[in-house]
Amino acid sequence: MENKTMKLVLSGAPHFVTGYDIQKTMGMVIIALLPALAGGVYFFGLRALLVTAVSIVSAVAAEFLFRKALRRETHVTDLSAVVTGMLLALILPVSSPLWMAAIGSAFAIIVAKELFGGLGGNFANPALVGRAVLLMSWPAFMTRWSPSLHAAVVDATTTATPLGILKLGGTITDVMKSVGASGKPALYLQMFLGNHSGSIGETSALLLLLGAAFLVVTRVIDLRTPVAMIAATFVASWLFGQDPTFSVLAGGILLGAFFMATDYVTTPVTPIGKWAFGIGAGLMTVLIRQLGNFPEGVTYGILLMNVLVPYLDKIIPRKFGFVKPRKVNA
Amino acid sequence: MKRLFGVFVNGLIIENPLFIIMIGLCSSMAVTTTVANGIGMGVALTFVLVMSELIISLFRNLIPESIRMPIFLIVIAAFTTIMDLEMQAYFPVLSKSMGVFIPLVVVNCIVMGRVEAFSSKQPVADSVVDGLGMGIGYTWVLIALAVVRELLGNGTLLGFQIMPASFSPMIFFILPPGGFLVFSLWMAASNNLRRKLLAGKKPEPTQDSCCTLPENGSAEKA
Amino acid sequence: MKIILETAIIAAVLGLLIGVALGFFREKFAVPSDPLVDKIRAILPGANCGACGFAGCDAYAIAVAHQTTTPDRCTTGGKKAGDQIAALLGLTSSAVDQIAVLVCQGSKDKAPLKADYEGIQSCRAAKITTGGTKLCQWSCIGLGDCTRICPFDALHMGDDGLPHVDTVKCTGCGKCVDACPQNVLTRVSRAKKGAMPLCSNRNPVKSKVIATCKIGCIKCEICVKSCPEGAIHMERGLPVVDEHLCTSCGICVAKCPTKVFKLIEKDIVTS
Amino acid sequence: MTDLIKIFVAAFLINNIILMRFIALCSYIGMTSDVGQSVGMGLAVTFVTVMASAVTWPIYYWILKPNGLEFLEILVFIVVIAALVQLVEFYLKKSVPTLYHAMGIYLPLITTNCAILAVTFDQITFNYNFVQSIVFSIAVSLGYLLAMLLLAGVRQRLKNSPIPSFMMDTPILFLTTSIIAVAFMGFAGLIK
Amino acid sequence: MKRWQMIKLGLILAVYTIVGCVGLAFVYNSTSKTIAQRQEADLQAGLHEVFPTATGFTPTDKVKSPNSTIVFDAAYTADGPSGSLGIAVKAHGPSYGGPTTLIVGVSTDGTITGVKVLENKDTPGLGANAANPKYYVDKATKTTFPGQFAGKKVSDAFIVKQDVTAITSATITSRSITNLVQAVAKAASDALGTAGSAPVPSSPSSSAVLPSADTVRPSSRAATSSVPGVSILETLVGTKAGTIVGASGKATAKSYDGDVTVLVGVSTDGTITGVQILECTDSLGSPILAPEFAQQFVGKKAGTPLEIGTNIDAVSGATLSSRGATALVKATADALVTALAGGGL
Amino acid sequence: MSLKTFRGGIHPPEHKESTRDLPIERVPTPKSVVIHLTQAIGAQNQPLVKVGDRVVKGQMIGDVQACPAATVHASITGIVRKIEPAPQSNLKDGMAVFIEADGTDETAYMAPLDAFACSREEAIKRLRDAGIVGMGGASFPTDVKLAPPADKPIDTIIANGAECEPYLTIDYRTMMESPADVVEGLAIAAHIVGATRAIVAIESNKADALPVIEQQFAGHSHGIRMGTIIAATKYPEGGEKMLMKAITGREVPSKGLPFDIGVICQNVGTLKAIKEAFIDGKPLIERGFTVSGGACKTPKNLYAPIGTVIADLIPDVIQMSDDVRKVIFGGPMMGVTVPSLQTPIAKGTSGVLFFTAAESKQYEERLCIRCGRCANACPAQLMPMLMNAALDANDVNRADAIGLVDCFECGACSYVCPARIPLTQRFKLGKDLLRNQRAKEARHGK
Repeated sequence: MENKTMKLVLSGAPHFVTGYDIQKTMGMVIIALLPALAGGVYFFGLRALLVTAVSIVSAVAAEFLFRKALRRETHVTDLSAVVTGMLLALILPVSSPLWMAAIGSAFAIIVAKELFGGLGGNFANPALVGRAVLLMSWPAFMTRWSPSLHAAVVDATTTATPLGILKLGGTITDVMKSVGASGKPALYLQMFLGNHSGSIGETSALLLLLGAAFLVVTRVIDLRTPVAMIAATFVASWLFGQDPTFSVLAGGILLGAFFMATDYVTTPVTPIGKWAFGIGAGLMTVLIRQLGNFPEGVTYGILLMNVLVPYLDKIIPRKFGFVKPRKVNA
Repeated sequence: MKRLFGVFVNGLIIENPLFIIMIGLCSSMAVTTTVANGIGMGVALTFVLVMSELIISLFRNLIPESIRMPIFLIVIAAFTTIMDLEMQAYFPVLSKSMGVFIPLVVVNCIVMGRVEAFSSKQPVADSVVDGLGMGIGYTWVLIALAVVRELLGNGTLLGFQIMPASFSPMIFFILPPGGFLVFSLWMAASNNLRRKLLAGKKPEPTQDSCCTLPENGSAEKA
Repeated sequence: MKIILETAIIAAVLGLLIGVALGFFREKFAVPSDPLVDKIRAILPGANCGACGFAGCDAYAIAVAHQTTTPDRCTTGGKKAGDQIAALLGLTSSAVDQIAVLVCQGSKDKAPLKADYEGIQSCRAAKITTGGTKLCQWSCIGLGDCTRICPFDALHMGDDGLPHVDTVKCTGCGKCVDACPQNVLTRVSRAKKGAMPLCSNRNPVKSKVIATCKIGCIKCEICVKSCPEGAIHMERGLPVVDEHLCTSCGICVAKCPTKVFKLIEKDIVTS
Repeated sequence: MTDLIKIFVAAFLINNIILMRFIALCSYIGMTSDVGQSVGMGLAVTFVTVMASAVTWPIYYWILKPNGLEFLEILVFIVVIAALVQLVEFYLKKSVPTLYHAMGIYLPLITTNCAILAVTFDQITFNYNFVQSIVFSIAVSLGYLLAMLLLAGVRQRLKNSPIPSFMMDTPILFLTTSIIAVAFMGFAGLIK
Repeated sequence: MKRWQMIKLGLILAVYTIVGCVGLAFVYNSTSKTIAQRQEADLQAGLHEVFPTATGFTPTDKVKSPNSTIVFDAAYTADGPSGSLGIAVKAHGPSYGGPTTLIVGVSTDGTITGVKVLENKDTPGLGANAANPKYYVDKATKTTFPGQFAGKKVSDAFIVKQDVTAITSATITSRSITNLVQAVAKAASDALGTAGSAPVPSSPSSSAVLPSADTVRPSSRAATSSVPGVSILETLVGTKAGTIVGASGKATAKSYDGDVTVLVGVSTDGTITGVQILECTDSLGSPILAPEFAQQFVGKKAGTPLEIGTNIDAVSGATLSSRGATALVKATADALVTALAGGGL
Repeated sequence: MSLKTFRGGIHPPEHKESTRDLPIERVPTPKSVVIHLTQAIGAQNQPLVKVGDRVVKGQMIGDVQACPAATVHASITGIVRKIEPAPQSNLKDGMAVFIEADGTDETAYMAPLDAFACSREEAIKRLRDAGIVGMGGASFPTDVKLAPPADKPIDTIIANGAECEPYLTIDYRTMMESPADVVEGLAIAAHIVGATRAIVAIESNKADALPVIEQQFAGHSHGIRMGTIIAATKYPEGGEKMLMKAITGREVPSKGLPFDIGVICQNVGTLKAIKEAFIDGKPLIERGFTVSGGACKTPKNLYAPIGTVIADLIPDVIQMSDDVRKVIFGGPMMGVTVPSLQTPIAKGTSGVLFFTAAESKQYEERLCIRCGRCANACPAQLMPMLMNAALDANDVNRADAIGLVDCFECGACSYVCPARIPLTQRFKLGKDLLRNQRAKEARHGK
């Protein structure tokens, strides 16, 4: 009958989809990371760009080759590997050897993501796993900080990050000296602008907030987790007797809160879970900063919460029309 | 003879305690930071395993069913202690670096499992060969793990510098997470290989392991 | 020498104490147990390793005895133990000698698709969203729900778009029968003999059947008329064979114009 | 008090018995396919560990050590623990069946659980007094429970992951454990 | 019948146990000697390493551990051809991954003759390099981490990254071993009677903190602090020409993980005239004993906030101890001012 | 001021511009119709006629065997040619009556009935005899819906003119062209259930229909308090539960029905049919629907007799382009695809859409990246990604605990999913599996 000429298709409703897909989401994240990357190049020189490029290329190549070897469909065009490579580079020191950046992102992609089945199958943030492994493997390279090219003072202490100075027993005053700030407001300004030593992309709060604002406006990320994480860091560091504003501006809190604690795959989907995730990550970060071995705890804070996500996802919000089951009188 | 060889190969590969049966995992990751430790642990376990299987097999008809477990444990614990003392006396460095894992051989599932499953029902010769097969099967896996970890994590093998001086060892591999990772990947490799073999020539390997079955059945009836 | 004496004393006290205590407790707190569980437990190696996912060999033995799990999960005992337990259970279980049979022959070339189906590649999904994929609404949908659920790897989709039962591997567990949304899978005893109609189309209109499937039952009732034993009658639009009367003469198989009939012992249960 | 807290945190998180010390892996892999199961197993281990710790400490310090019989440590400990576990199991099965079904069914698994024996050896090695030993044993076994729960949680998620076939089952579990252990490295140095 | 069954089980088990245990006892008998010999040999080798010239070692019990976390396993006087050379102590104390065992030798003149790390369980490849004879903190001179302590005076500061070179990426290990060495060496030199002039003023003069007073006498009524945990050990009144010019107090309180003791002088107008940090038993607290730290307080008004990071700088490497000491100084000064104002002195 | 709405929902492109201003045309009486005997949710009907009988337009040809069900009537006058299974727009081939027109235009309508004078039972019976079902798509028998249990008083009735599905404009046209019928029907329905308040709810993009409706209140409200409300333009605003939440702020309890909160919702098309059933005595034998879609060259709104086969309207009434790939009965979000154009218009057919190959492109399904867009879009406040994960792991019970049965398959989650997971279809599948499992448990329980 007319079937033969027409060849109709049967499918389930709805017969309509939005044009918004994974590639576009990842594209948004990449755009949002560009200011921070640009900041890294400005503060630490062109080598920052080189490290990032190597990391991205290695991540994409690792994903492509691994999936080819497994004879699976390659999905590099969804840009998720680019995001992983970029995020990893942004949390490395600018002086990282290029081979280390390459190993780190290949490791992140293959071990933390592809062996679990690729994007969506992993339970821990690949970039953070990559960084944690690099930190374990080559702590010397991973803690060799370069001063900002535009730092007001250049002396020996500037090679430590602000948090590093505190960890080595220094005080806020020492930090001020290291960035050439005369008082707390000046220190905050320097920290906010990002004119101090640190990982490539983590130093400038301003540029990170710019990117984050873009993601919030385009509804790519949910504000719950970052707000909870930053607030938890603020309160906890205040309780520990630290300068809370400084604690939030220093280190990777902002980068972690807006770009890693909001990673879709490895964070909770439930609203309460998101709050809990942020608070937990913030608390763990401060705990590690204060008591642990490392000057910075964002990586581990978020990774530890990643592991808890399956439980956080069990806190399901109220359904439409949900009525509390009435107790049956015995 | 052929039968004994079958029993030996069974433990070595076909029912390899670590990769296939997956018991006695604890020590396999803890002590494999260096090849020397791996060999030491393997030899230690093989000793305890062979001796325990020998003794249990010898006395298998003199063990009352209801206190079977405590008696097995006594035998195993005795040999573990002997091995521990000897190690302390003659290999103090090795003994120290393996720490609590030497006494823990006593609860290693391989020993307990083989004693229960095999030597309490099998003749002496078979038991000893089974112990040897299982022990060596355990040891080679330890060495395989340790080679990767020591080489990548420290740049050495058996303490000798292997990697060029420009190589920065990836310390991750000798830390606990690295242990888990290396084991996981080795196991994946072994699974993959085994699956390919199985796919290649039907279920022959399992058939092989069945060649010990008939007597086993009769032993049980007895 | 002193140390040896001390050792001996402590050992004696310890051994005696524990032995007596164990004997005493076993006696005092004895709980009657299921003999089948005990038999299974005896086959299991007793390493209590937990690799089977149960809390020790006892727990696993109970689960197997109550048939809440399969007997092949003991990794320590290996295939050997699994086979022994299966043999033990086989004596008491009747499900083993059955085999799954597909009651539809609507392969790709015989039963045309009504349109292209897109979406979740599952028979049940296709059925609930589009009412199946073929013109015949009773036919096998051919998206392989049964092959995926089979725990024994006994069902495979053939090139003809129909699942084929591996009669060696099939244990007759019935999982596929439950999973099939079209109810075109059924179980027959391996020992069963006789003719069996392999069609599920209940459309009473002959022309409609012909239009939808070349190998469907067209309700001509030639089989009913031709059966020398009178073993065949129609029930809700499909022929039904009385297995007690059927002599496997093969007349219906030969006479059926659309080749709906097959002999179980010849064409279905083959090894 | 602070020393007890330090002992607790160190044994619970920093030197987590599974993630950092590779002890008790068999049951860790075997018993985490279901969260309820992990909790039952974890609690049973806690119970037996504390009991074993409380029993072996006096045996070592009051019987073995005064007589110079430290070398009998392994044999005596394992036999005493095995017997104890069996006695408790008999007792629970008959007298407190509800508890037995919640926890007791895991008891046979525990006799050969390395964690318990490791705790009894460690408390001797670390020179802990009785109270410290008890705290230590609680911390270790809760650390065991924690690691079990974490893996059990992630395992539920892994059911949705299209894991490459060669990584299926145990390899992916160890890989997961590896990453959990990476995260736990963050606890390093929390107690100095 | 049943009872007999039980006893029979017990007897069988007892037989197995006895056979097993007695067998073990025999093995133990034969190996224990070897083990003891080997341990002795190791110890001797270690001792000789720290005192290469010694002819023999005699056990001594003179050396006492300063605190409970560090355990002194054994101590020996090193005998040279002409009398005692010094003391060698084998001790173990906490490090990052577990106890670290080491031998420290101190010569009679308060110089460390050598340090040997016997056992260290810290991170392999990083912290564990402390015990690695091939890991050099100074590649040019092939100095190992423990090797750098040889020749150091007991009275030195022992501050990692200042006068002690750290192991790369293992600051915590470096610090804990350094502290261990310092504590052991100090105990040893104390036992030797040389009491190297540690930066602790050995006899604090109360008048030093009250420079304006000519005489200092004990107060009739002791000052008390309202701050919990602060105990004022003694209260003194400083007079000049008979009039009270100020008061000083010695006070102690818990700090980070130990105690800190300070001596504070306050003039009648509430100005801090002098501060001495007398003792600090914090594990990393010794740097605050430096007079520069105490000097910062002079001239500050009691009653005003004294805070690390704002008007008082912490001593690098000892932030927490600095904070503790500062709080104590403030509490003591406040208490003295209150006492002076109350006229009860 | 924000418009009344509910939480969640999506904003798909509307595509209404091509038909919204076109008056509803009445198609010429077709030569034959295929009338399925069962066209409402519920039990199977039995035929009242035999092959060869002559039937008259309006004559009842299928009667209810069990409740709930709706009667069916001949939509043209002619001879019954055959009664056999035929393809139907609700997936399954159902038993249908084939009527061949004899060219006469005889009718057999019922006598008019004054809804305000007759008893409630009579009114309900009239609804049943007229075979009226919900015309928004669900096809629930209206006589059942308007007869709630006595212990559930109804205070509000809502005329659902939201029409949130893209493409469809038939409800809008109905309101514009027959506002009096709609208001009259609303008054009748309100009177039957005893509601004191009647509200006409419209999405903001159709606000121009409001004054047209309001003008009719004076003449047709029969003393019932009437009003209009504009709700935000958002899919699925027209979902019954969503509209009630938006208009009254009341939430239909999970697993409950609308009358639990004292509200009843009726599609405007249904209201028109109610009016016709009472005032004109005309059963539901004709319905309006929108014809549209990228492959439709002649988008329009049509009135056609129930049972008109789409193929018969081509090419005289509807013309298609050559690249048509998908034919949808209903809206693009919840409608069903049909395998052939031999499918007849049913009582629940609100639109017939023709999609081109490009419009019916199937995207590759990826793993869930847990972005949470589905949860934001879900009007039932569910967690689709978690339900999907549970179903993926074959854990139907877990999915049920998260709220599988509360899903009403609006398709919003599938629409927004960046990983292109067919969530809605999967939930339908899950519900089916759940039903299966429950049935099995019940069997084993016995």
